[in-house]
Amino acid sequence: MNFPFLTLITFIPLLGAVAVALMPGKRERELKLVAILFSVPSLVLALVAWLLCAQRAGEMQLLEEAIWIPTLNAHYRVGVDGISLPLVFLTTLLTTLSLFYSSYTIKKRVKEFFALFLLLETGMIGVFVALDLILFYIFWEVGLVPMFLLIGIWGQPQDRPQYSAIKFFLYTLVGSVAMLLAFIAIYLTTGTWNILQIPSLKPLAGNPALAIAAFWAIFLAFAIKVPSWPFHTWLPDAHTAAPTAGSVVLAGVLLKLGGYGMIRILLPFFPDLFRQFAPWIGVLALISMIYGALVSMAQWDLKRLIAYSSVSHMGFFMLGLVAAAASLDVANPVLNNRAIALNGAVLQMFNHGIITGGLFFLVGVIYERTHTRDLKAFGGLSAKMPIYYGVMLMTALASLGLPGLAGFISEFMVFRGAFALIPTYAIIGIVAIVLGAAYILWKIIQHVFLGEFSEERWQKIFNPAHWHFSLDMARFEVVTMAPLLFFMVLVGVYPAPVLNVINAATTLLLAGL
Amino acid sequence: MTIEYATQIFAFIILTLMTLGGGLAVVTSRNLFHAALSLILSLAGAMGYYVLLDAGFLAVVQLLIYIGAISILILFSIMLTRGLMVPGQVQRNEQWWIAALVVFLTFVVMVVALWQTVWPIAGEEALRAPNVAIGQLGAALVGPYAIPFEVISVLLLVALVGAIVLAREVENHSASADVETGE
Amino acid sequence: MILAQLLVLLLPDLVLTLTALVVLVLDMIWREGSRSQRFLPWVALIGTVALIAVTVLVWPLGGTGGLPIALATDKDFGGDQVPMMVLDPLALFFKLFTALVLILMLLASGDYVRARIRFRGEFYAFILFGGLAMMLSAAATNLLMIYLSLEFLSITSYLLTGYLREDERSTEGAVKYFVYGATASAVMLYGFSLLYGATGTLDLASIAAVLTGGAVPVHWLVYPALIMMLVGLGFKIALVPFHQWAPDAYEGAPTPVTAFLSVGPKAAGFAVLTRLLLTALPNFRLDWIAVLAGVAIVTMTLGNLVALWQSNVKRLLAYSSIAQAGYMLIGLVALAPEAQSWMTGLNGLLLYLFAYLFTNLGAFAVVIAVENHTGSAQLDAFAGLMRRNPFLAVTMFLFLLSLIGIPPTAGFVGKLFVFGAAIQRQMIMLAVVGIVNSVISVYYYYAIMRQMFFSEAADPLPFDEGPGLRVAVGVAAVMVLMMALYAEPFIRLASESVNLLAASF
Amino acid sequence: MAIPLPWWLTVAAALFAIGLYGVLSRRNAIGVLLGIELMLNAANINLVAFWRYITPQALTGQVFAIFVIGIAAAEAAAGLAIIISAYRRRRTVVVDELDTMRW
Amino acid sequence: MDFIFNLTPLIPLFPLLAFVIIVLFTHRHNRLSSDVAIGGIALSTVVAWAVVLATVLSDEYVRAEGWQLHVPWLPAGTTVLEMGFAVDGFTAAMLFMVPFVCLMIFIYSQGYMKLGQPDQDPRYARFFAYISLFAAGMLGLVVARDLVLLFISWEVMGLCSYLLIGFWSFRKAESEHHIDQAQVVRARQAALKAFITTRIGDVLLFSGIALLYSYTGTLTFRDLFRPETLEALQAISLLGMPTVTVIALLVFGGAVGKSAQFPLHVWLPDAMEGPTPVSALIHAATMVAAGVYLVARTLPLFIAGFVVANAPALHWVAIIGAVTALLGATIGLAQDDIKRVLAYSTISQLGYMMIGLGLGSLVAGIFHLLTHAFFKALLFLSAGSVIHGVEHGAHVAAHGDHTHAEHFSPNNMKVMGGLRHRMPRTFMAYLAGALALVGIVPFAGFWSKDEILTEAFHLWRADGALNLPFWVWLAGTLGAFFTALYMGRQLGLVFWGEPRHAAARHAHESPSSMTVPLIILALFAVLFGFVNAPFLGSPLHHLMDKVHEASEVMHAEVIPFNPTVAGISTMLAVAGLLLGWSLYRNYRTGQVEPFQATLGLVFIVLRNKYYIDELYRWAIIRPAVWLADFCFKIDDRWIIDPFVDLVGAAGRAASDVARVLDSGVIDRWFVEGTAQLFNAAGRWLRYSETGHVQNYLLVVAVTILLLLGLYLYF
Repeated sequence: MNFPFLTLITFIPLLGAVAVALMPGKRERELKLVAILFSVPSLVLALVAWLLCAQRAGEMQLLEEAIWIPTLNAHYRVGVDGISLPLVFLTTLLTTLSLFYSSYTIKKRVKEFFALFLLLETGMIGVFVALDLILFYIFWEVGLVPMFLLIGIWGQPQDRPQYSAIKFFLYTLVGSVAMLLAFIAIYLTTGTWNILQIPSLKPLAGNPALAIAAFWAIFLAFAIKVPSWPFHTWLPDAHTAAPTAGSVVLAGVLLKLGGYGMIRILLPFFPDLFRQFAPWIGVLALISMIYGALVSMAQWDLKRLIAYSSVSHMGFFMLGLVAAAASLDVANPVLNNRAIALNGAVLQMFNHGIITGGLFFLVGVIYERTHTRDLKAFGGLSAKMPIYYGVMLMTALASLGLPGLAGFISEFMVFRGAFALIPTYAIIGIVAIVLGAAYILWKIIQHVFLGEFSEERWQKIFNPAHWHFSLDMARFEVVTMAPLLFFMVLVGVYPAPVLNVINAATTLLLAGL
Repeated sequence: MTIEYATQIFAFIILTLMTLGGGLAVVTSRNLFHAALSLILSLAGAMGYYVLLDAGFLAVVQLLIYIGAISILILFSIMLTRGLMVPGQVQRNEQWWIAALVVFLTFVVMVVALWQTVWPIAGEEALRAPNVAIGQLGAALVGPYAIPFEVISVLLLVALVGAIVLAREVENHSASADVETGE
Repeated sequence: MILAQLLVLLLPDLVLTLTALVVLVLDMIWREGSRSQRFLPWVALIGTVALIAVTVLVWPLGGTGGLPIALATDKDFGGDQVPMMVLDPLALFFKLFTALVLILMLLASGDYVRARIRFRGEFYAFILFGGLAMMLSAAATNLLMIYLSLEFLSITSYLLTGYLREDERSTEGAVKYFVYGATASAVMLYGFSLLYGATGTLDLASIAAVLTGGAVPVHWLVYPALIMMLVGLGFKIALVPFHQWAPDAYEGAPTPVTAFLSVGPKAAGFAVLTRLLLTALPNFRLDWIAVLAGVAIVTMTLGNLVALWQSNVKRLLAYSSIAQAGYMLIGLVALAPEAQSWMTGLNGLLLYLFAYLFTNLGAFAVVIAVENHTGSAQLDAFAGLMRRNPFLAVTMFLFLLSLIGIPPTAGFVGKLFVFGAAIQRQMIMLAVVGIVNSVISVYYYYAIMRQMFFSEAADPLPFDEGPGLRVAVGVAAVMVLMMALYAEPFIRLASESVNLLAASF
Repeated sequence: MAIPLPWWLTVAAALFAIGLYGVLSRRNAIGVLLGIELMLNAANINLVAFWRYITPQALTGQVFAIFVIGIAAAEAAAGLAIIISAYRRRRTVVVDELDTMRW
Repeated sequence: MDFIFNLTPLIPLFPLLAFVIIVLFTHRHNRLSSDVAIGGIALSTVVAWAVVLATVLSDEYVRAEGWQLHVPWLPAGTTVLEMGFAVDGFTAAMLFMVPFVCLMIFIYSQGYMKLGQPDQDPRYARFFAYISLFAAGMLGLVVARDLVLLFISWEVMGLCSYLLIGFWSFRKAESEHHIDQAQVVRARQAALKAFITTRIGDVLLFSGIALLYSYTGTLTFRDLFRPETLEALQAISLLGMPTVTVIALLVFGGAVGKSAQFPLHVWLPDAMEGPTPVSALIHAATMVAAGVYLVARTLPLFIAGFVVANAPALHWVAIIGAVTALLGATIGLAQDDIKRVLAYSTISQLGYMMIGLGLGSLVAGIFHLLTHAFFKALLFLSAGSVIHGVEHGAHVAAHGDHTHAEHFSPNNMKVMGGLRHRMPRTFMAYLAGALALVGIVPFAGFWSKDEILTEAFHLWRADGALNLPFWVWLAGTLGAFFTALYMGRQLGLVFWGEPRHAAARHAHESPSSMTVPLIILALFAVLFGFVNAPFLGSPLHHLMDKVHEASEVMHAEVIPFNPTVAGISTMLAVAGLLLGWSLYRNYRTGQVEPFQATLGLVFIVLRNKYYIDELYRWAIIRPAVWLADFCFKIDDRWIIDPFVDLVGAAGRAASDVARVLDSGVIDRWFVEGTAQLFNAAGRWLRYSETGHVQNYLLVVAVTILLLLGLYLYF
């Protein structure tokens, strides 16, 4: 495979960012067009890459390697396998949709917005494809900065965007610098940054204390990003403050960086430590699941509610991961408990990206019209906006894990694995599912769509002068949501296409541990 | 203990009284002018030391540059800035006693260290005959020490130019004339 | 050694001296305020470029091993005819370093000087002399030469700090700087004298020889000498607790001078400190590593903490540069000549210095630009910079990221190597403190980012920063990115510049 | 030699201490400068004493002392110039009063 | 014949297509949408009956092992989880009933939903979309080969139930006057209640499935019920029980939720807020029966657990069933809302089915399920017809005088009376349904209920002692009496006596689009019992007895008809019916109810449904909501706000940066604490920068002194 797929996928958006930055700021229409056009090739290539790799998704593919800093033995080394492929695709998809959506909704400082967004895409994709710790770290931080600005500049004024932005920045930075130290320590003992090679070299094997420190340092970085309780408090603020597209990518992709890191780095590097500490991490996962669900149940701000639901859903992911890591269960190879759990975890990331991304788009839909997210302000909208009702209902149901839609599959596999490997945790975790149904139906559906539609309340919040599209979901909004809905159904009804690649990779990964 | 020893010791005591006494006067006297004068006294003491240490040339340098140039410079600038030097005004700031304490302790510590050390004293005959002619010094300054010698000359140039630039009395209209202010 | 050779080895220094003198003379010829005066900086610039050229020219001579620079080698004078200077990789590195500092400064200071400074010819000359002093101090191998060159650098710095005679802050800063500096150097001199007494020589290598020979028990003296020298050098580098002059001097000085002060003396100090400790006092390693480790920790921490409360950008950057010096010191503390991983703390130190050079000068260049157009260096002067001048805002953002140490910027590489060395030497504590500090530092760097991107300007009119500044900032920004994305040559340069020292260590 | 080396050193140390005290306690900038001069002399006495007792054959100590004097001259010139310009601007040479820049 | 079986996937597919078509294309055309829906269900009815026919006619093999079709679905490690369709005798039995009842109700709805609604109300199309989706779910459940498809369909039905219960849960105030506001609120809450309550059951089932999958590696019924698999499950112990028992209980939990068994029965009565056809279809005939179907499907698990360690799984089914049967029947005595009475009756009848299964007899339970589906659907539809009659009457009356317009509910039996003259056809249908429900020979209900009781009786007699089957039989018999009692009361109140309200006086018969389905269903209510009548040789039994044969744990012998049991229950039924009827047929408005007069306080308890709702509200809902708020406060109030204040105070004093800092890191305790620490430290250290150079130098001197002293003393 000589064709540099991944390099192109990763860096075309960067070119786009530069191009947009160099264009005259007045020509907003062209700016938007160029930005979107630059995000499309990555999407297409990602899809092609997926199809190419679907066959042997187990091992790393589309590998590209070039010596980068010889003295440090650092390489430009990228590649994808079944774990990263869906996430790369997810990233490109959500970015393109976000850009498309934003081209209708972003009014101020357009040029900067689109440039930053493309830069952000490069950073995110880079993390998923990087196979060299330094490269990984660099992309990790590259993704951090644009999001910081997106939140700070385009956040809604009433949500203290600057505070949220710096909070997001600091939290992530705390984690990543700790991670950097750990990476250096690993490099100094193994002499390489190669993510694929390090596991076989048993990093820090000689120095248990340092190994444990490194483990927790790396875990901290990823747990903050995931985010796991108690490192989650940046998330509601960031999501609430960010502009719609920002929230979408934040929830859809940035949270996955942490999860991906845990699977790609933490688990293979320190399988034994992970097993040793799995009980504690499992407890964190459980708390995240239940606590997140409870807190969303108490929310009256639609966006905040969904933000907290992300905490809960990423808790599911962590539960699956913990289940896969908790045991060396080879007793019954037929059952593949660990593989199923890990599949569930990875798929949960993918699904959460699709679903919660969609939910944030839908929040944007109502917010753009009414400029409020207060659940008490709505009611009876299903009579006024039937299409919106339908789409939101479907997405919400997917989020609460209704069979036939995406969310269910991953939840099922996660719990399936958990029940086999860590039953106690699974039994406790079940509560989160009920709560999920509670906050989604009770808070979102009931308060927004059901009940009495009152014209005067609506007049208070909706000003036709500020909204130039149809009252019910406008065409561009439907177009934005359509692909997401498609994937919700596809994965929900026939998950094999996605799961095949994931499964191949996870089984290989687990076999390697 | 020969007579010359005795004179040496006597001279040392006298010079020490000059140097340290002058020094104390420098840092304590209420009148800055007197302080400057006692600096000269102290410097002279040091010069005497040099003589006693068989560094005649250095003593001359001390006399010419230090006493001759620097002290005078200082005296001038004192007179330049004398405008508000009302005599009898307090010359110590409020932290003087802490300073005194700290300095004294430092001195004690240093003395302990100095007396603890066993010095690599040179051999007897070397000590007896430190044959350093002025010619040698001159040769050294243009020989091995040529580079620092050049450098210090440049340094002096810079210092003097700088001193002029900063201290020169400027007539303000010309100042505002050729400075187009950026604000 | 015959004169011709000597001159060749001294070529860079001579070129710089010559340039400075030419500038002085031209300034006298072109009378004040004449049109031709504006060519002065270009003359200086040409000289500096020439400096780079000759540095590259003489590189082969000293690039591999140290080449002593001495006029006579005969033993007539009691065998103390050891060279004053040496042309070795470290010296060459700092010659290059100096040249870059000067170039960026000259580019950045044009408008500012034209607007605010009188006696421009002398100003440029002094800056060049400052550069000369830097080069000398980095090359000096003799206590006498070290003292001399450091004083040279100090005196030029005093003069430059007080250069705005009409500005009381400038003069006040100069007085403080002078008083503090003179005292510190006197203390250092006293330390030198003790060291001389203990070993009977001023040459660093010979000192090491005597001390390792251990003929006489003089440790009682070396340690006090070490401390007193540390005072002098700590003052130059602005290490806590010898840092307190820095904020006042930085705030008072003309901004281009501040930029120079925040890089030049620091670098010189580090050069001397490294050479001194590694060449003269290797077998007192344990003593000075202990002391410096402590100093590094307090330096980082205090610098960052106090910076949190600054509202003047120059002062803020002053504290930030104090903290940065703390990070660099880690490299010296954690030096590991035997390192397999290319992370010998020393090259970390040099890399960090290099990164810091571009980052800090770039940042100050932006400050200069803003000050030129708003007349203030307060935080709110940066409000809405993104709207007023995106180029400056973005580059400034880049510099701030580099100061924090976020990739892909030069600062990241520096931190990587410094902390890497610390971890390698199992000095986890040191690394962790450094990390925590770099997180704290975000708070106050964010204060600037916030102004630039999130707040609205009082007058949103866009402004143009002028060609000189544009080039300066642009070059700095490019280098900041280069050092991260194409780090190889820089790493090699840094490593080769210290491997001689490390080997002798 | 009649006087053992440590005596010289002690005197030098004392002078150094005195000078330092002057630097720390004098309110007048020029007074501070005087203190500094004392400290430099202390160092010089050290140098010469060491030269005399330890390396009498060489020139090192003396030459260093000569250079120190020269540097002291340059320093004094620059320093006094600064002080005077400050005095011009602020009508004072009292160090404590130069505190417009602080925290 | 196999080609017919290959059509099986179409059965759920047609309604699903109908759903998609309506949602995407025809949702703006009401009539068209309803036609599409009916067409879809009609097609699947045809196919389904063809399949039934094929099954009945085909050889033993098809009935026992069944026909299968499956696709790889979920790649899991080295294995793949498959999903597919299967048909056997049991399925056939269900396939006969489900699509047909659906069809009837669809047709009925086409008439029903138009009444009282403005044309072009989008709800109309939406309604048919929902019920089509529901039909797809139900049919998918029936033809499921494995628990995967079953669970998916299961949840889809749950969703539709939620949507349809909440069908009136929103309105545009200005346009939709035919919906009153109280109804909107009630519907909203009922829908949520239904979903959450069943959801609790669902997660239990979910856990059960997950456990099953993790212990056996498959979810296909056939593979699960292989003897070796069951033995393996019996062998492993989990939470002190054989795994199989744990799983069985979890699965039963799902059934309890879906089939509204005690203690999760509370949602079903409220579910009557939905349109009446929905009550008939989902909350009487099909969905609520899905729980029973599930238990029946997985019966081997229960029995296996029962067999190995006398573990309680099977017992619990019987006990819960019995309790529910009595509970529902008794509450039914005291309700005024005609539909709620039927709802409680449904609950108790479902209890009967559970009893049947709990006694280990597949056929008894399923037989009752089928008959009940027909007559209860019939009852609900007739009730709907009654209600509409009354509503129409109300409209007519409203033109006369407006006195009765307010606080009037057409569902309230107290306002009816004497309708047998106004609505004869409805009355006849209703009567047939009632008799079937009560269990009068030869109506359908008689045979099925009798079979259950006989089963219990038989098991009791088998070992004589007063064992569980005895109590179950007792409960069942009593339940039969109460059932008769409340049906008598209902008949009396609704159809006999004098109209107690103008509405009732002006009520009139419903259109034929509604009455025709009634009549058809009535026929089934009368005759369907014979499909398993003993004297005909229990054909249903022979269709189904091979179903769980493979698992080797089922006893499938036919229990002979027992006159004693039949006699007792019939006697009680007749007695109850007459008693209730006689007491209530002359009931007058305002007069205290006869039951209340006799039962007194007990009646109040019954009317308040044993206060179970209140109990839940206080014991579960309130605490949950409180906990949620508590956690939120932890995140928001208690941790953050105090610091907002604290830091805000600091911020006002502090410089620009400090303000950024303060507003920048307001957060949890530790972050907050450290930030405050840094801030304070910085602020304090900052004053070391006094601006007096001599202070600086003093610091230097002190440093020197300290370092030297340090050195001197080590």
